Amino acid sequence: MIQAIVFLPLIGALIAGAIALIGAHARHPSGDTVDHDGHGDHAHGNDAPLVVHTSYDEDPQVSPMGPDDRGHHVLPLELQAAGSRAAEWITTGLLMVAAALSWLTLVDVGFMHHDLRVTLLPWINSGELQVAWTLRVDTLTAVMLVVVNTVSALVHLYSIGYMHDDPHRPRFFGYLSLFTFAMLMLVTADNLVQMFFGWEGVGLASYLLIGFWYQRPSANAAAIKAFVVNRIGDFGFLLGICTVFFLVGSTDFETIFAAAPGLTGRTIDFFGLNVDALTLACLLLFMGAMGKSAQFLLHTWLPDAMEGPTPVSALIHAATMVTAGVFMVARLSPLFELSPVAQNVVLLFGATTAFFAATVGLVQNDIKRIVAYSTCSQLGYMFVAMGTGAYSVGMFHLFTHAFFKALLFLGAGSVIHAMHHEQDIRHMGGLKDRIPFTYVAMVIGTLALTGFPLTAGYFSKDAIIEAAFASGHSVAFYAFLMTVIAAGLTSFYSWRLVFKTFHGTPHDRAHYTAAHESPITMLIPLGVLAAGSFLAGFPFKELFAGHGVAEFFRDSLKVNPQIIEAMHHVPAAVAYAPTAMMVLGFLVSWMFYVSSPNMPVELANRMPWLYNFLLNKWYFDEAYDAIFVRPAKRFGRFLWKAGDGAIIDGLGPDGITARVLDVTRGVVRLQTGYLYHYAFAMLIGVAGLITWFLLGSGSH
Amino acid sequence: MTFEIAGYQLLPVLPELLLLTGGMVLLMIGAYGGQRTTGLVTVLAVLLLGATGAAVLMLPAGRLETFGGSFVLDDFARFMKVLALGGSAITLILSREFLSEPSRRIFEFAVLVVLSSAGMMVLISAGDLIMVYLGLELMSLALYVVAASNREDPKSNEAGMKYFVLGALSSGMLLYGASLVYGFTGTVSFTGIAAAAKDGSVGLVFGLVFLLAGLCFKVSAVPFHMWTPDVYEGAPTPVTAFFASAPKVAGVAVFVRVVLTAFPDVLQQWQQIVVFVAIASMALGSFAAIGQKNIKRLMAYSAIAHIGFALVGLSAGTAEGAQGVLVYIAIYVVMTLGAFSVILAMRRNGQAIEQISDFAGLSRTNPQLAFFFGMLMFSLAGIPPLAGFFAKFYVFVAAVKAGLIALAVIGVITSVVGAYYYLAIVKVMYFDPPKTAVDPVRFEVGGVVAAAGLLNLLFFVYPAPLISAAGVAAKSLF
Amino acid sequence: MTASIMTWPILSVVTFLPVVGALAIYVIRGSEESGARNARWIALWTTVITFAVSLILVQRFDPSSPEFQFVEKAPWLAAGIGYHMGVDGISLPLVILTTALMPFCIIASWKSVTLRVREYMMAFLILETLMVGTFSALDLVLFYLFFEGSLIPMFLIIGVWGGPRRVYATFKFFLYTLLGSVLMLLAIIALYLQVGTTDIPTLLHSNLPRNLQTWAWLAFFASFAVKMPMWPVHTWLPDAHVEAPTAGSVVLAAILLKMGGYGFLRFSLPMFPLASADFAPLIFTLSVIAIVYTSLVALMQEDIKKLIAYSSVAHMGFVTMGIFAGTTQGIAGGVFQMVSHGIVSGALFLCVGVVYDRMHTREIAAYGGLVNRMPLYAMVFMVFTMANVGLPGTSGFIGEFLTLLGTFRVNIPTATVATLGIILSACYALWLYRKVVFGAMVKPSLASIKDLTWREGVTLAPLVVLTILFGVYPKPVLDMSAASVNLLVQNYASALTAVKAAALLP
Amino acid sequence: MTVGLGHYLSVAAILFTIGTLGIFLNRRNVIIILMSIELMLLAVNINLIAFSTFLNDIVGQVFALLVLTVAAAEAAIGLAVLVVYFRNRGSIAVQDINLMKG
Amino acid sequence: MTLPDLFFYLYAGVCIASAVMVIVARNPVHAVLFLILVFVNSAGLFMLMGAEFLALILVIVYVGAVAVLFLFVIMMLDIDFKQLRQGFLRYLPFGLTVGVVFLAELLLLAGGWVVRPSVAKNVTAPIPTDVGNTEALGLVLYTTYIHYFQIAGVVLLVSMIGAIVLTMRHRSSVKRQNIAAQNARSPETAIAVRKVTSGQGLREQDSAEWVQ
Repeated sequence: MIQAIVFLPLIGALIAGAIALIGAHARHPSGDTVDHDGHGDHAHGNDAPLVVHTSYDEDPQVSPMGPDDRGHHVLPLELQAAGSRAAEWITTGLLMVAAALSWLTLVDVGFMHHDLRVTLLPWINSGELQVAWTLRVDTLTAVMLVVVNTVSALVHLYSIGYMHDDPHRPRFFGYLSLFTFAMLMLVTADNLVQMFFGWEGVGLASYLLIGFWYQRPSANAAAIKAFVVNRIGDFGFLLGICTVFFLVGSTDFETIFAAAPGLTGRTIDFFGLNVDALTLACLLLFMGAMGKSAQFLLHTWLPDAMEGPTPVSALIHAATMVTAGVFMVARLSPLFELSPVAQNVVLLFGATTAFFAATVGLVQNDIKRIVAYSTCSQLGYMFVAMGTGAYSVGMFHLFTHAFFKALLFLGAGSVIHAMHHEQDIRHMGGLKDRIPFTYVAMVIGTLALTGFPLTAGYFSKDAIIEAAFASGHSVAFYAFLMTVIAAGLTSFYSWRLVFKTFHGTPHDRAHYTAAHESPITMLIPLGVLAAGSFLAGFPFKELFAGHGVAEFFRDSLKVNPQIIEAMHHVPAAVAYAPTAMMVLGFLVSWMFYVSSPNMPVELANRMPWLYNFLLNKWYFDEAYDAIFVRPAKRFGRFLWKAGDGAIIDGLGPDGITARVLDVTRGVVRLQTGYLYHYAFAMLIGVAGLITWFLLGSGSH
Repeated sequence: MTFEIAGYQLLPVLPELLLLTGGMVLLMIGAYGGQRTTGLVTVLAVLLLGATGAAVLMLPAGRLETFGGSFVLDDFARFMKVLALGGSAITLILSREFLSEPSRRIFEFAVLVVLSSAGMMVLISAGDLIMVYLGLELMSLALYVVAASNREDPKSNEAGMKYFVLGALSSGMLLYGASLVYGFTGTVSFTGIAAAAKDGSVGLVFGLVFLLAGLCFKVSAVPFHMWTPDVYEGAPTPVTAFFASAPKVAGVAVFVRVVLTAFPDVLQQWQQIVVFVAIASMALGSFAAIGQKNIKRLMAYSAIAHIGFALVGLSAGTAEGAQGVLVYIAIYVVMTLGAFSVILAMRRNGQAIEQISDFAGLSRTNPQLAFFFGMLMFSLAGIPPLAGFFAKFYVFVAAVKAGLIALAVIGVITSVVGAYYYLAIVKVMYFDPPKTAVDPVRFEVGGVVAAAGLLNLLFFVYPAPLISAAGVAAKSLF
Repeated sequence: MTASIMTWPILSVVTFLPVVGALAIYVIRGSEESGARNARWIALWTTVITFAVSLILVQRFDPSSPEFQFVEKAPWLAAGIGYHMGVDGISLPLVILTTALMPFCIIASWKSVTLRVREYMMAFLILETLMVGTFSALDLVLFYLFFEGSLIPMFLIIGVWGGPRRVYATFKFFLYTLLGSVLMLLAIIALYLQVGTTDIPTLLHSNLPRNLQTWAWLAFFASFAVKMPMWPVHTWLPDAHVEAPTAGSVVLAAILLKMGGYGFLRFSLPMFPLASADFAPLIFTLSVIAIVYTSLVALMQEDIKKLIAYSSVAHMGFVTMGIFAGTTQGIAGGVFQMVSHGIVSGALFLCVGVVYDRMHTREIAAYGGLVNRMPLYAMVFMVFTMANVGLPGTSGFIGEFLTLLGTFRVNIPTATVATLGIILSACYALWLYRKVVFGAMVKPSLASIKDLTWREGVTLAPLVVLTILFGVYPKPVLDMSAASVNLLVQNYASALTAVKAAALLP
Repeated sequence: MTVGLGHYLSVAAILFTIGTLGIFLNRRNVIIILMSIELMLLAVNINLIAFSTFLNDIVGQVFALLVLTVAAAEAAIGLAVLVVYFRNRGSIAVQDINLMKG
Repeated sequence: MTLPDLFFYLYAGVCIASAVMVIVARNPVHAVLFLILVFVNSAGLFMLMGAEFLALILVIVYVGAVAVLFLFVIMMLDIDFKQLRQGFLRYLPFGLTVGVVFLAELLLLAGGWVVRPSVAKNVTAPIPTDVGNTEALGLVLYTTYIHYFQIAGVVLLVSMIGAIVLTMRHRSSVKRQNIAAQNARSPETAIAVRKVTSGQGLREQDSAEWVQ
């Protein structure tokens, strides 16, 4: 069954990919058919609009980022890929099956305790390094399987509607399924290397999907940025694997976890520093998690990733991939548990991210970016849970968040769809009448996100805040403060989004009147996820954050009953703090955007530095550009021109050649052609030799 | 039948007698038959040289001596004689075209080459200083003449003039050295000198320096090399080919024999000289060749550099070293004859062409020629698997074994510098756009090109005969 | 015993078969056109047959034995210098890599080389012999013969069929590598005089004095470092690559560079273990500099081939680092990385060749939006770009990962800095891909560019398959080399411990 | 001071040096160079005869005799070359012998 | 100082002085004359050392033949001596310095030369005391050293051939006697009858035929 779950998406991806390739190849003749028969003319017929279109893309000033979500809508002549429909339904169908099987697996594993490890193939065998392709199914995995496959299946379905006029649908669905496969490999990994495979695999899929509209420079830039920033995280991940292998001699989880307790207190010489070995390993691994989960400092790629089609944002950049970091910490919880320092670092970063992303989210205007920052912030919450040792709680938030955040994104997509690819909320308004279904879905999602009681988010988020408080030490208290404040901010910007989009008066009349409710394939996922945003909370509360944790998760992650216990005994003030903040946020938002819409403008005018600081995302992009990107380029150019060109070649081959030629010129001048010079040379030769011997230097 | 004169066995000098007698017969044929016999005399001279070579090989094995030890026929002499005779014969074959022009029909050319070869044989077998001098002069006088033999060409005259003056100067030095050695040891025979010269006192060392200066001139080692480029350029091309092959063999032979058999106990002294000369030759030859535009001149500098490499082997002063020198010179002769036959083959509209730039695009106009020349160039540069590599390999083995590491390092580095100009020729032939086609290659020249090219190309397949022959020859000196 | 399996000198056949093909091309004449056609077909068949025969090697190879197999011996140059051939787990993958890539090189030149086709094909066939010979020679002099001999055909290939600055590039290539290897020749001589033979198996078992080890190591290093090429003697490589014809670049990147790595594995590490241990920090330093430095330089390149060439230098940095880590993973990773890089960089150069044949420029700025007209090409290029980046699931990952893992156990700072390479490689590779393939089809010159032809597809498809296959299932290569690598590691370790013990002994 | 071997050798050395100097200091006339060569060979002969006398060995004189013979032959060749050269170039100035260099 | 010593200094002094004059004389004819002086004085030195035969040979062959040959060539070549006078002094200092050092080293060696006692036993052919110098030479030259003699003969042969090859010219303008052709002439071939058109005279080609 697990093989089916994992490999059905791969099969779908391959089929869709094949369809895409065959279709594309059919439309673009190969060099074999260079003759200009009818086919060639047809090809030229294709080219004309292409050129027209791209002159528009060439100029970044003209090319507006905001209004156009679709790279291809100006290409009326671009044909739909043949077999699009087949590709859509095959991939979606396979994903549905996989999703259904995943739920069965969750029941099977979570409740029936049928943990499973299936070894498929040997992979890397070298000396003591023995890595195999193995599928590991325990509760943690099963939860992830459910999340991944469910959301993925829904997104597939949604995309059928959302992408219906895109000419490259087979490719899109291929990418989606490929991503799902990689994600499944990640969550079913039984060793660090295979996890890394999935880790990078989802990175690849993310790269491909962000850059799906490859004609848009901004999409390409965002795709590369996502990949590279993730790679920075992977730098840590890879070194973490190395460290673990160095310490344990294996990358298998079981072996690592078994050996880990014996490693406490061991140190490693790391660049001259004596570092606690486990701390080092955990921190390096956490660096990977930071990259993937867009934590503070490595978060910059996530908002830019919104260049991808909206379903992608929902699937990858909200529900699944970005939570891989959280999953990884949970998976490695037996390790993190042994390193309090690492735990505190996790806590610190999680809390900071939660706060930081929430502040930035306050002022953004792009509907998807707001949701993206909110994702970032929520991921911070999850890490806070991980840092406190309440791993299952973090997983709970992951679980619930998948539903409501996917819902929000898909809802946003629906809005965008309705608005003909308008993404700026300042141009929206009053849409609740035009697209009521979407409105309802968005409100449900917002409620869940802000932690409205009884929604899924309420349970998981409050649990995290309680866990932070219950941990008791200073870092945890910082985390508590941050998360509470962030809860208020979350509420504010979430409602701001809803109000500006659906309430008030339309700002763009043309779009407004043309707005229409999305097709059924898009609405079904919205409905399902809306339901999930309620149902994922309460029924699972005990399993994730209550007394059923140990029973449910067993060995799949480290369960700390004392922290779960302590959570339930926090003061009432603490327990109600997030809810209070949520209400506060809602009220302020209402005041700002419904009752007196002038206030935010005034506020922004009063404190322009703060506004700009937030609007520009704390100037992280600019800082990175100035600190890393441009110096690296300058340095690269310097190394190329000065290092390779002037120094190495100048002193090396070219310089030596020049010197040789100088010597040659000198030597050739000696050969004057005059007899007496030749005779003189001979005399000097003899005289020199006899002088050498006479002075005794030669004869000893 | 006893075969002797004044109590001396004549058997060991049979080849020389054959050659001299034959040479005189040829002279008679030419004198009576006039210049139209030039072709015939040349062919006969080739046959004569071949027969002499065969005679050398057919003599009884082992070390033969006569004339009271002043004539020695050992394996070393056999090896070198065959090589020198081969070089002379090939040169004559190559010069047929040169001699076929009406104005240049001089049958004496062949006779002079034969007599010069006789001088070389004497030189190679010399067992005392007088024989060295006589052999050297017999060889050189003929060379001076053939260098100037293209009487209408001012360059040829100048070449003859320069060669003669400097050659005479070098003979003077050699003689002065010989006289000092004679005065120091009281004898001119190598065995006697070896017995007397047990230490490197000043008188002997002075004599050695002058003696070696004279010998260095003959092999064109720096700083006694100055004649080489001008003479190579000025002399008619077949003559240059001759200069580059047979006399070099004889020069190296006598060099090796003198230092190894006459001065084995003053190795320390002559080793310094040879090391200095070797380094200077390798360096100057390699550097100066880069600046050349005339192919013959370039080959002259290349010859200087190659002698430097050969002397690296000699400087070891061991049997391995001698073997290295022998292997080197044998392979070098093949390479250089091949190269010169290509140069001879390069004619455009009947005009010989000598500028390197004239080789442009030869690979298009005459691929075979270009291929062989290219391979010869790579071989001269010492790139494996071509024969030139093995030549270098053996001398460096000897040098390293003798502890002359620095010399070996300098040697290999200069060989890289040297590779540059060989590559430059390949570049001209293969990379540059072609000029108009060259004339068809004459049969015999083409044959020599192919033979030398194949020998050079396929040497690595079965190197044992040459290597072992050189080994045996080298051992006979010790 | 291995000798009994052998009824015919299979290794020599593999080695010299291409020369027979070259001779056939030489002998068979015809008009300009038919001669060219014959040359192409003969070359293709020769390489294919050679590959087929080399597969017999794989089939008969006993991966559990670390010894040399298919050994052939014959007297040759002198006592102690013989004709001695054989392969073990380290050389066999490289032999197969060579024979496997050659048909692709021939096919890649099918249409793009129209000038002096016969000579071109002959040069390639002779080059194949020399390359296979290099990897299977078991005598130092014989090795040197093949090693150096390969310069000649490569010199001609770059010089005759190369780009506008070919003369500079090919001279630089030739003289640079020659300078490195003549020093090695001296070291070979020194070894010969010390041990009395140049037989590699014998030398491997002779404990050389430390002093000699040091000098010989340095001399061998001079040769292999240039060939590899390691920083700072790498500058010939970008120039040579840029100017070489497509197939020339493929051979250069895929096989010729591996000679350096092979040399380190075959000679430096096992013959001079003490010197290797002494100099390992040097190698580590140079390797990480190579990885970071050349990656940064690659980032700024304007020429596709130059960028890939610089990335090759960086990847070779992983190989040297892994080899001199002296651990099982490091060395196995080094071997694997060589094979993988052979496939991937070869394929990348083939990809460049595809567009070069159409547009006759290698400037990155001249391209853009190829995906619009060349979807298949874009897909293939993407696979190799990702393999170049070292994405898990492609063969590029396995090598990098193993070398890092192996090095980390020995030297953590080195491994850490080297890991920066995975970030930088992503930067330049994706940047290249974006500039060339992605984007809109703006440039009018590209408007009628065609997708892969059937022939190009056939060339690239097997490489795509291999790249992914070895990424997912690298076992064949790893197993093939495992026994030999283990033996190498054991000997290396025991040599070092022996010295340590002796040092402690007072 | 009685005249001994050293004196003769010194005369020879001086003559030899003069001969050598004559070759490279003279820029005017090739014939002078030929004469200088004769001086050098004469010096050698004095050396040989001196050694022969003082060693009481006839070989030195035989050597000298042969040197004389060969030197004469050499002179003949030298003059022949000179004549040919002059015919072609109309000059025997040493500085004019400079067609080839480099 | 004995008389032979006196003569030594005389001969040596004149010899060296003349040698210097040979290389510095402006006029080559003078140089040859000084060369003759050198030869004659050297012959004196030879005499002093007891090599009478060689002394005589030197006078007869060198003065009588070689030096005269030089003179002959100088006379034959029509050389403009005025042109040959420049450029002597430019490199003189450096050249002289090297020359002086060279000479000093040689003198250092030669002046202090002593025959080593061990050398005597090396001597191969002691000078016979019972016969004259000429006979003594003759005794060995045609027996023990016959090979040298023969080779010297070949050397002379080569120089002869060489001199002829280089200098003998077959100029087409020079008319040579062909005895065989003369003897083969018959009246038929010697006389040709031509019909000469009156008033036109003998045409050129007709006369050309005659000349042949």
